[in-house]
Formats: sequence, C-alpha cells, structure tokens
Amino acid sequence: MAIGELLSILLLLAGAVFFFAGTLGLLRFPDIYTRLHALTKADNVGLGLMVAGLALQADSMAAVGKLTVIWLLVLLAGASVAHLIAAAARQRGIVPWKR
Amino acid sequence: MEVFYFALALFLLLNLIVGMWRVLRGPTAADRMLTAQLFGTTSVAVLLLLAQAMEQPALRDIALLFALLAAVTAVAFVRRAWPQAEREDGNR
Amino acid sequence: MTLLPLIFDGVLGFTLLWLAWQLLGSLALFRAIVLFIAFGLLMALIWVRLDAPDVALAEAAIGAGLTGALLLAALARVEPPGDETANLHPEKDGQGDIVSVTEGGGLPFRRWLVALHLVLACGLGYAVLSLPSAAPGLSEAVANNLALSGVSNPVTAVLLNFRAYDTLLEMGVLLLALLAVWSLGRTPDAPAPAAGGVLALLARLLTPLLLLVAGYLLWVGGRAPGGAFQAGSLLGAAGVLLVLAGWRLGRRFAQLPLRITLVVGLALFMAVGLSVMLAGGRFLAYPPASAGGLILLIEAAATLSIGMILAALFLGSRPGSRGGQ
Amino acid sequence: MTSPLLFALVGIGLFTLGLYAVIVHPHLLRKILAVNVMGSGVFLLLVALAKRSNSVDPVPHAMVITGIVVAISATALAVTLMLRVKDETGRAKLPETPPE
Repeated sequence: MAIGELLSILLLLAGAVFFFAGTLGLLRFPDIYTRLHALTKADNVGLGLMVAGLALQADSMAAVGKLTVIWLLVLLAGASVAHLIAAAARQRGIVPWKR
Repeated sequence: MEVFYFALALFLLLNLIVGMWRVLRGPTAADRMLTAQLFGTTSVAVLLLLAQAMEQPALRDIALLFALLAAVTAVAFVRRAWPQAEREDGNR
Repeated sequence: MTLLPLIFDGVLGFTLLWLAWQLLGSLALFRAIVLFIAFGLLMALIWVRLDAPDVALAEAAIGAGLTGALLLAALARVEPPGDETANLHPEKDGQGDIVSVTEGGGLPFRRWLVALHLVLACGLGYAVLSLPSAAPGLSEAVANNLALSGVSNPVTAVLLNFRAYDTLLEMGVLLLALLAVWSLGRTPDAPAPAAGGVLALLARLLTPLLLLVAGYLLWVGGRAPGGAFQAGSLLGAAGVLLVLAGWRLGRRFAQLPLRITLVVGLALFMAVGLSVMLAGGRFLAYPPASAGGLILLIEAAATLSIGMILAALFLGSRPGSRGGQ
Repeated sequence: MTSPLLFALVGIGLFTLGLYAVIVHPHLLRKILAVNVMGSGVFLLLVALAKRSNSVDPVPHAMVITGIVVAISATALAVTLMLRVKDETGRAKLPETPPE
C-alpha cells in the first residue's frame, strides 16, 4: 500500500512538472508551431502521468477504465486540434520561426 | 493525501492563470485558441484531482465531458472564424 | 488542512472576476470570446466546489461545446474580417481597462454609472452578508419525498417530478427560441465543403462516442448526476460538430422527421401529464409506482428534442429552406 | 468567510460588471457576452446560497440547470437578432447618438 501511494505521488508530481513545462513553453516559445509542440506535451504526457497516478489510487476497475478513456479522448482531441490549427496556420501563411 | 491532491490542483490552477497571459497577448488568433485548448486539458486534470480529493466519483463524468468536447470549439474556430477571414481577405 | 480548499476557492473566485473584467473590457472581440470560453471552464470548476455536480455537467456540456462554437461562428459572420480574427500581427488594442473604453457616453456619465454600480454592488453584498448563515431551504422537503419521486437523484426529482411544470415550460421556451430564430434568421447557411482528412475522421470518431455518453448520462441521471439536459446538450454538441464538418441533414429528413424530433419532447411531456389527469390524478402528478419509468420516458424524448433544438439553433437558418441542404 | 459566501460575493461582482458592460458597450456581440456574464453571476449567487447549511438544497440547482440551457438558447436568438441588425443597417452596433 505504502509503495503504491509513493509511486502515485511520484507520478502525479511528474505530471505536474509536465503541465508546468507546457505552460512555460506556451509563454516562452517564439511562434505558433513551437507553442503547439509545448502544448501537446502537457496534453499527452502530463495528463497521462496524472491519470496513471490517480489510477493507482482508484477504488474500482471501472474508475480506472473511465480514467483511461478520458486520457485517450484528450489524446485524440489534442492531436487532431494541433493538426488542424497548424494546417490552418500554414495555409494562412504564418511562417515557421527560424533562428 | 487529500491535502496533496488539493495542493496539486491549486498548482495547476495557478498554471492556468499564468497561461492566461498568452490569451491576452496573442499575437495571432491561433495562439489564443491554443491556450484555450490547454485550459481544457488543465481543467480535466484539476477535475480528476478534485474527484479524488472530494471523494466524488461523479466528477470524473464532468472530466469526461470536457475531454469529449475539447475539440468542438477548436473545430469551430478552424472551420468558421478563420476561413471566413481568409476568403474575404482574398477579395480585397 | 481546511485552509487549502479555501485558498483554492479564493483563487478560483478572484480569477473568475478578473477574467470577467478582462473579457468585458477587451476591445478585441475574438480575445473576449476566448476569455469567455475560459470563463465557462472556471464556472464548471466552481460548480464542483459548490457541491453541484449536476450543474457542472450542464455547464461543461454547454460551455465547452456549444457556447464557444456559437460565438465564434457569430463573430465570423458579424465582424468585417481582416481585423482581429485574421491578424498575423500583434494587436494594438489597449489593456483590458473597462473604464477607459472610449466609445459611447461622456466621461461624467461614466463616472455616475460607475458610482451607481458600486452602490448596487455594495447593497447586494450587504444583503447577502446579512442573510441568516444557515437556511435549510427546501432540501428537507425534497429529501422526505424523494422515495415517492421514482428517482434517487434529488436534482432529477425536482426537475422532472416536483417542479415538472418548470421543465415543461422550459421545453416550450427552447422551441419558441428556435421558432424565433427560424423566422428572423435571414443569413442563409453557407455550407462549407465537406471536410476531409483529420476533421472528417475526428467527427466520425467523436459522434458515436458523444451519442454513447449522452445515453449514459440519460440513464445514470435517475440516481447520480446527469439527466436530460446534460444528455441533450451533448447531442447538440454532436450536431454542431457534424454541421462544422460540412454535414447537412438530407432533404428527406429536413422536413417532417426533423420537426417531429423537435417537438417530441414537449409533446410527450404534455401527453404524459394529460394522461395522468385522465387516470384521475392531477396534471403531471405521476403515480409513485410508475414514476420512475415515466420520468425516463419523458427524459429520453426531451433529450432528443433538446439536442436537435440546440443543433438547429447553432445552424441558425431553417434547414431545407435552401435546396440541397 | 466561508467558500459559499465568497462565491456569492463573486456572483454579485459578476452581475455588476456585466450590467455596467451592457450599458456601456455599443457593440451588440459585446452586449451578448455581458448579458451572459450577468446571468452567470445570478446562477452563482443562487447555487452559493443553496449551500449555506450542511444539506445542499437541490431546488436552486434544478433552476440553474434549466437556466443554463435557456441562456444558451437566448444567446442563439440574440445572435440571430444581431445578424439581422447587421443585415439591415450594415453594422452590428447601436448608434452613438439616438435618432431624433
């Protein structure tokens, strides 16, 4: 039990770090494409780690399943939206940033 | 454990507030939309943490709704708000 | 221990106020709309903190899917393009200072208005603070009669049984709004070409899931947070997604079948209410033995109608009024 | 200061801000946003006051759920009206000075 709890805390903290990194990237990166990159890290990995950490504490398999479905849905939405926005931005002629 | 969940939820909320800067500054409309997307994901995480902290499994359903609907607004943006501007740009 | 939730709530509340200030003071409409979408997300979190998961579900279903799409589509139609939705360059609009917005009204007028609103806010605040700190309200009455209602979720019991009149009339309001939109809306829907690629795939994947979750919320609404409004809003969001992907109702379905779906919620609600009356009861006073089944029946029909009405409201113009839609 | 009370005061703040913006902004879409903020303030006040005692009162919750759905349909109607105004007058704003 204690090990499970510790692992859960570690996973949740790691997830929070990714969310923080995503926000930081959103604020600091120079153009829309790089910001998309930062955003998807928070979406995919950050939420994934959080879901893993919470699943260790969940009381039933149904709850674990629901958590997993939520994560998969966010993955789907995140990937599609990132693609759509990036494609639209390129079409509109926003030039990718170069050093 | 409950305190830890709340602290984490608070941390994510503060993240969200800091991210608001990108909505205010832009510069492009897509940047603002993108930030709204990040807010959606952050809210999902906060809701899942609160579901555990407040011991209300029903909150996971709300997170599920957010996850399901996360794409709809962005699709509206890409399909309606941007193409319109582009089409009429071409006419000028 | 008890301090941390309070800090969380405080941050949430102040952020919401700040967001409202920014979005109402913003000169750029697109920015205001994005801030309004974020506002909806925070509202859902606040409902959760106020122990109102049913309300949070409704807010999530509507705020995350419908409101943003509706407002963005409206902005695209109403604003001359090229200023803010289209900008590639940083905007030169000022800070979101609501008082310094220059259009409309002179400065003295503004000062008076601010003063009056401050008085109003203080008065309302005083009124709230002077309320008794504990008021049971109707929670006891609901709890005592919950067994008779046919469902175990108190909010659903109130919506569909104890105060079914309200819900019945609300279905009427939704229908009226749609009628008004259909008679006033002149801008024909310009169907975008059907989407291909990722968007089409997304719509195909998400729509069945949305239907499934809507069914789940409808079913679970009797004993846990959920119900017809939340499920209907999800159906509406599914409709909006399909409309955005370029999909339109075929001509065969746009006339009678569509109209039947739009009114079936209200019609069935009325029919149940009247048949209870015929059986000797009062209008909408279901017999406790069959209340659960009747509520589920009404809710199922209401879900369909609400979903259809919301999607039609988003579309704006009457489907089938132009050929081929 | 308890959380429900705090949120009730936030609701009042939202209502007042929204009311001010409805009066001040001539652009109709901004007025729509402002009315929505006002409505959220009222909903917040109702639900916050429902949680004052230990047992949560479900009646305001039910009212607010119907209110949210009505608010979105009213918003859709307002948007249609705004588009009609734009069709008739060419702009979606109220005139600066009232016609004589």
